[in-house]
Amino acid sequence: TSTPATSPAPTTDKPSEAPASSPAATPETSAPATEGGDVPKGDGTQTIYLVSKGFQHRFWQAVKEGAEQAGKEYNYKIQFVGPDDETKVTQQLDQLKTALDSKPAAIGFAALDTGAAADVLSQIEAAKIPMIAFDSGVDSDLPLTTVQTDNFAAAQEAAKHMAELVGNKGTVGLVCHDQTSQTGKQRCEGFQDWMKTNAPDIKVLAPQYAGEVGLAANTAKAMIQANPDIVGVYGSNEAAATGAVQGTIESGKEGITVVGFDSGKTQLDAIRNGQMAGAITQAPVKMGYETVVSAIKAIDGQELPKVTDSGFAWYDKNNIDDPEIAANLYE
Amino acid sequence: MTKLLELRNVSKTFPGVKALQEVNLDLNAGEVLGLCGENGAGKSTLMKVLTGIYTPDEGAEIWLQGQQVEVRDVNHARELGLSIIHQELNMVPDLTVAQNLYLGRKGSHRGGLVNDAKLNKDAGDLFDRLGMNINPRSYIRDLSVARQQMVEIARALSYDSRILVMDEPTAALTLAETDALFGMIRDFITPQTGLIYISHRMPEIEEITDRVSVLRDGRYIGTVVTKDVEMREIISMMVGREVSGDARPRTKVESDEVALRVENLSTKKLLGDINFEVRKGEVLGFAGLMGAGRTEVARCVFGADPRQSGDIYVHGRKINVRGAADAVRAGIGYLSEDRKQYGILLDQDIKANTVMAAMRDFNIGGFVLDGKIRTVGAEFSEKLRVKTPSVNQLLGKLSGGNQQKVVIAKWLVRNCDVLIFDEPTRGIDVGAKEEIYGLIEQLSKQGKAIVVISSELPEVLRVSHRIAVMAHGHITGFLNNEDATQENIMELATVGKAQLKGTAA
Amino acid sequence: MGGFLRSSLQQVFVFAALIAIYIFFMIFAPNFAQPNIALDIIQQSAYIGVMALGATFVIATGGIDLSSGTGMTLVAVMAGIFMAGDWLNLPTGLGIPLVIAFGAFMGLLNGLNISVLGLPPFIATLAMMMVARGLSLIISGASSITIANPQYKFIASGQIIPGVANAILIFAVLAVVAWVLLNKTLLGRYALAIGSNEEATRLSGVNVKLWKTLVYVTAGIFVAFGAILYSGRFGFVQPAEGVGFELNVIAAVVIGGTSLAGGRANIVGTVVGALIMETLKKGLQMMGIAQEWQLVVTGIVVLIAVFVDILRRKRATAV
Amino acid sequence: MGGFLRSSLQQVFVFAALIAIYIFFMIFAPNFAQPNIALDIIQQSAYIGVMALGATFVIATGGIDLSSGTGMTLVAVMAGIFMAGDWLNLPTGLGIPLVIAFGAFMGLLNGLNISVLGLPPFIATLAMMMVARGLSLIISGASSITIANPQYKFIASGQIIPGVANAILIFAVLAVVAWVLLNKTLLGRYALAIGSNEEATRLSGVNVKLWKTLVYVTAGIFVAFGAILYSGRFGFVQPAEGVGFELNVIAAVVIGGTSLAGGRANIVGTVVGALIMETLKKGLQMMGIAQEWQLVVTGIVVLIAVFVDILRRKRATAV
Ligand SMILES: Nc1ncnc2c1ncn2[C@@H]1O[C@H](COP(=O)(O)OP(=O)(O)OP(=O)(O)O)[C@@H](O)[C@H]1O
Ligand SMILES: Nc1ncnc2c1ncn2[C@@H]1O[C@H](COP(=O)(O)OP(=O)(O)OP(=O)(O)O)[C@@H](O)[C@H]1O
Ligand SMILES: [Mg+2]
Ligand SMILES: [Mg+2]
Repeated sequence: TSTPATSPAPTTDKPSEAPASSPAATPETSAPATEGGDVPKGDGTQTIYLVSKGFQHRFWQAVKEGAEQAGKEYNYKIQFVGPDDETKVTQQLDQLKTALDSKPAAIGFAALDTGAAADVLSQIEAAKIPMIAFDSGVDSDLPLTTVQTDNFAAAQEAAKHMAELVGNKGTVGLVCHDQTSQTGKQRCEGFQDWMKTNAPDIKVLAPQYAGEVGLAANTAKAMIQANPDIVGVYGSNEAAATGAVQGTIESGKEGITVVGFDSGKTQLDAIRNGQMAGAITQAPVKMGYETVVSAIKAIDGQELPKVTDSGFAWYDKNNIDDPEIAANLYE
Repeated sequence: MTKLLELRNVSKTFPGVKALQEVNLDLNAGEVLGLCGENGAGKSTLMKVLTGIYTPDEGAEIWLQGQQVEVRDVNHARELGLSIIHQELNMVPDLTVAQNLYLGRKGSHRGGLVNDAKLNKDAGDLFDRLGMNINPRSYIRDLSVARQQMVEIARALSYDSRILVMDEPTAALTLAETDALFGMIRDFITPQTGLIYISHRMPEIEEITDRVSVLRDGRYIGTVVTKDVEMREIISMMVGREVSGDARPRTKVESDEVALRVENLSTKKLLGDINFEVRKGEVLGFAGLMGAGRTEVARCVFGADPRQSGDIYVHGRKINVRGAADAVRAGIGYLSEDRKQYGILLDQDIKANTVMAAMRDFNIGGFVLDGKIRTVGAEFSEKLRVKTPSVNQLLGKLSGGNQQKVVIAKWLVRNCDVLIFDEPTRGIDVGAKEEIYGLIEQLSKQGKAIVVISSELPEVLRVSHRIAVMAHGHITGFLNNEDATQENIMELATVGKAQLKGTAA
Repeated sequence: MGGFLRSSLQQVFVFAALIAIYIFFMIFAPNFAQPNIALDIIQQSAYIGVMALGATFVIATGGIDLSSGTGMTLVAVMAGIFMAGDWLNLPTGLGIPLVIAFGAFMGLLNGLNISVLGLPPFIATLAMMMVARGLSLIISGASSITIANPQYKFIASGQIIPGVANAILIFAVLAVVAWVLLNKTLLGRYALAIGSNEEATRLSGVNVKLWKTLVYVTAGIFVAFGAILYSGRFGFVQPAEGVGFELNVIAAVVIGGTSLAGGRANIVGTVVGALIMETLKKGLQMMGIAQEWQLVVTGIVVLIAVFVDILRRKRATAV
Repeated sequence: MGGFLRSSLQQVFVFAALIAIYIFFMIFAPNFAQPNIALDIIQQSAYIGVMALGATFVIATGGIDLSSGTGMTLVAVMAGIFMAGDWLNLPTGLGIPLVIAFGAFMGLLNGLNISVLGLPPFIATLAMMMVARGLSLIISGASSITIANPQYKFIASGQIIPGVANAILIFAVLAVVAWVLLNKTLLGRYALAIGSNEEATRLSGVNVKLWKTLVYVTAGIFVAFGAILYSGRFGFVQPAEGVGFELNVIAAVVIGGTSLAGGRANIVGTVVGALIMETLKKGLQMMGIAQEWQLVVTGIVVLIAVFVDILRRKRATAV
């Protein structure tokens, strides 16, 4: 495994028509964060508390790894928690509250829902604990910086590749991993949005939601069976994408293009052997690392940029083994 | 004079069973009417029709004091002045005695609020009035069947009804309580009221009833005035043949070999220093008043309840009984007095219940021998004359007495060396009773050691070679059958606590 | 209230487990030994606890309610519809009664399905669970709803007593209400009777269908209170949440000593059951135990707590 | 096998609901009326169905198993450990028996907790559910595991009969096995007796503790088969999955007419119950119904199916 601190940010092939709302995630904005030796070392007693959006999926484990790496490097204790799944807002807020109760040196927070968090956030503010947002934005002035992937733009990127691969026509189905969370929505809407504006000849079916492989496979299969003219299926996270591949195989129909998101061994295998055309990856390890580094800087009282992009990238059979891609893939 | 109650042309059909066919019945004001019939004759069903629990088939009529009524449900029946003590206990085990007494009763609450202190006081007053000694605060689940039955009786009497039905109220009671009950019945009867009394105990019928109506196979046979006939005649109306019974056992104990020996048995709660033995082929009767501890002895020996001290020997070998499975393996069978709770599987069929204790003989390598089960089930149903359309009938759909026969069959099929029968003829009709006595005799001839616990003294005298009498958790004496009379048994059964202590000291 | 105390003391067993767990964390979890942590625990367990109070009645009848989790979310979504201002902007004085009525209505549907149609409670409430989940998503357009109305938020998160969130008071008051309902009214009496022996209860002349329905209505009302506490804490509803909460609710009841077979129920136990679960969650997190280990530890502690409870209960009756 | 047919016919009621639902979709869901869709439905319901077969025994005793969902995941993770090659690379001939033994072991723990410690099944299996979930995550390091072993995948997704996934055959065979176990062996007989009246069964000299334990072991073995079908379909396990599956499993059993009160059970019904749920899912999806509405429709259809079942059963016994 490589250290994210030294690995370059994934290339961000950002489409020009990205909505203004999504913060510009160019490599330049993220560059300063990882540079320089101006990150002071801790004394090993202080804790940085990360409240993420989950802990059970490999993605979050990778974020945790990155965070722990930075913690080790700069001598901070890292505590990492997250709710059971991305609908459990209350559970997350309870965890955030408990994080606050433990009086950490800084808090990193990936809000499932910003609106809901307002109360606890103001308590954090009152306790004068510096806070860093990661993964998705926290809609408030409180976070000193946001370390994030632009999911909307990433999904647009997936759509763009899908359109190219299917020759800009035909029916495309979406298996989205979650209907209500910010990430889930952005990864679906970004895809739909791009198709609508750029590929008028592609018919996008109403998205179906499935966060588990089995369900995703059944869903993809049913979609293909009900729509014999389908040419492509998009899965919005590891489970949805893996399921989409399996559903396609089981449907027995040839020539369906599957585009996915995130990584994982089965997905990587599927890309290598051509069952999946390609996928978008984020940089979870880097995200964790940057979050902790930003937190340490905040503890130190340094100024931070508004947004720290952890980036995303399209990968397929051709670039899957490129070092800067491989660093962000996990099995 | 108009009748207090008339039932005309009542029929009731269950799937596969015609329980009642065109039955008529009438009750005069101021009388106790006995209702007799074999197990499954339809007595309980008729009473359930009367009290609105079953809807009869088309054409049935119920007349109350010359007015035709249609009984809609339990509450309506109660409004009409009809109440019933069911054959099966209908108590809510997790509520207290007082709470049960006033459950679902008008005036038991004020605006939805219940006042347990008041319920307890009212219940206490009621028990005092009826001369019963029951703690209103006890949970029903902690009471013996007999005590639960007393609570049922108190509840029925407290309704101020015009017509009261008692479906085998004394099945769980001993002589003393039965006498007390008769006192209450006499108090209940006024020129405005009437009572229908169902029992399989003919002496009671003779003592308490004015007239007796008889059912057989769901049909009305006739009504007689009690004092004008001999009980024999009623019995032959019931069973359609003569039943003659002896008063004493016909067999003698041949062997000296002790099959079951119990030494120094005692429990925390009640029992102290119980010692007895039963020889091969011997029937040892246990007599005593309600709560004397006979059931507790049986349950301890069988491993159903924990004992504090005491050793149990079967055929001279000490056995380690920690649970019922150990006892059964050692060759002890126990027929419980509370069949609904401890005896039967209500939603399983007759054949499954019949072989439940003997499954080791009905499987090969874990595979169940259904053919054999059916054959044996049918064989024993026939032997014990269980009234049923087939052995596939669920136990819940049998009449009470027939359920009891199936439980007996269960232990006969298991073929134990030592059998403990706790109230074996509870709810069983006279004909069948005689059959069961015959069976017990037969079993003792085969060399089985048998303990019979019974609250009916004539029964104890009829079957036992020897009789152990209990009071307050102690055995107060043994009597040989030849020496035993109802009087000297009662004498031993009523030994006071103080005397007991005196003899023990 | 002597009865209340007596019954509480009988429950001292599970309570002992709670105390033991609490003391353990006071010693081993940094920053745990503060009064505000205790208050947090009560506040955070309040919505599950309140729903568990209602579920105690259902379980007393021998029934089960799987719809409390998603049903709570649906009620909260309706609160959003009534009071968030995007659809309606009712004053809380009107909105709250409507929300409670809606909870009662869901309970009524469950009750009718069970007592009139004769459906098994598991099926009837499972169906309601699915329907409620679907409706939450449909009505909210699958977006979270913010109920900014400060009055609404005050109900759960305001502090009539400084330092003590109202949610805690409401939980306490509802616990007393539930205790009285269970022990001092016909509703509780009949619920227990039905759970103990439904047939005997019917033959006693109790209108079993009616009272069973009322029990589910009661549970629905408690679910509505749960929804108010849940959504009022953050002024926020996430329409996909609530799945799986029903198991937490039932677990609180069962840990508290109420038997799923019906006939016996214990309100104090239910409260303690809810607190045990939340204390474990908070304490293990503050100890810094990895989250996957928290699951394992919670499972084992629940086993032990209930086992000890059973043991001591046995010993108590044996004496 | 005459008994099998007879018992199936008695079950024709739920079966009628399945047929009705199926015909409805044949008419209204585009492309539904193809044999491969029917096969898909059976294949996709296989893992839930197989676990439901085992759960039928547990429910027959009046118990409940909440650990089947995450327990299945844990077993699947263990399959990964044994056969994925990252940890161990056992041949399937050794790995599969180990996996099944592991399922049996989980069942044994449940069984001992329930029958020896006397814990309520709800609590014992809830604890197991939590522990299994935690262990799945810990053992797998919270990563999905790929079991690329083609032999392993062949078990579930190969086709001994061309066009028919093995999962379907396995489901069928296990259904027959379960039917025989329930109706023709001591295990089934005692399970029903315990569910019917545990005390009376004990007093008949049956070693209730032993047989109850064996029932949970049996359920564990069926969970292991479910895990093999589930993970073998994709050769892939996600350690966070399985939460909530237990409700689907229990629902299949209850829809099939087995009473949660115990004492009665029906294997054919369980199979039909699992198929009904999956047919609804597939059909509604192929009709293109929005997913939130699918939930609502599924809830209502389940209600109706069970209600009709009850009605017809009543009528059948009334005649
Ligand atoms: N719910 C039921 N379903 C089917 N058959 C029934 C049902 N209840 C009673 N029976 C049948 O009706 C007949 C009459 O039963 P009933 O209980 O009235 O007899 P009984 O005269 O009270 O007998 P016992 O003296 O044994 O109590 C019996 O053959 C019994 O099997
Ligand atoms: N006054 C009483 N109130 C409540 N329970 C009592 C009373 N007297 C005795 N008991 C209980 O009755 C039980 C002993 O009765 P047991 O069933 O062994 O007696 P029995 O001789 O078989 O009488 P029966 O079965 O006719 O009641 C004990 O558990 C004892 O606690
Ligand atoms: Mg009768
Ligand atoms: Mg007795």
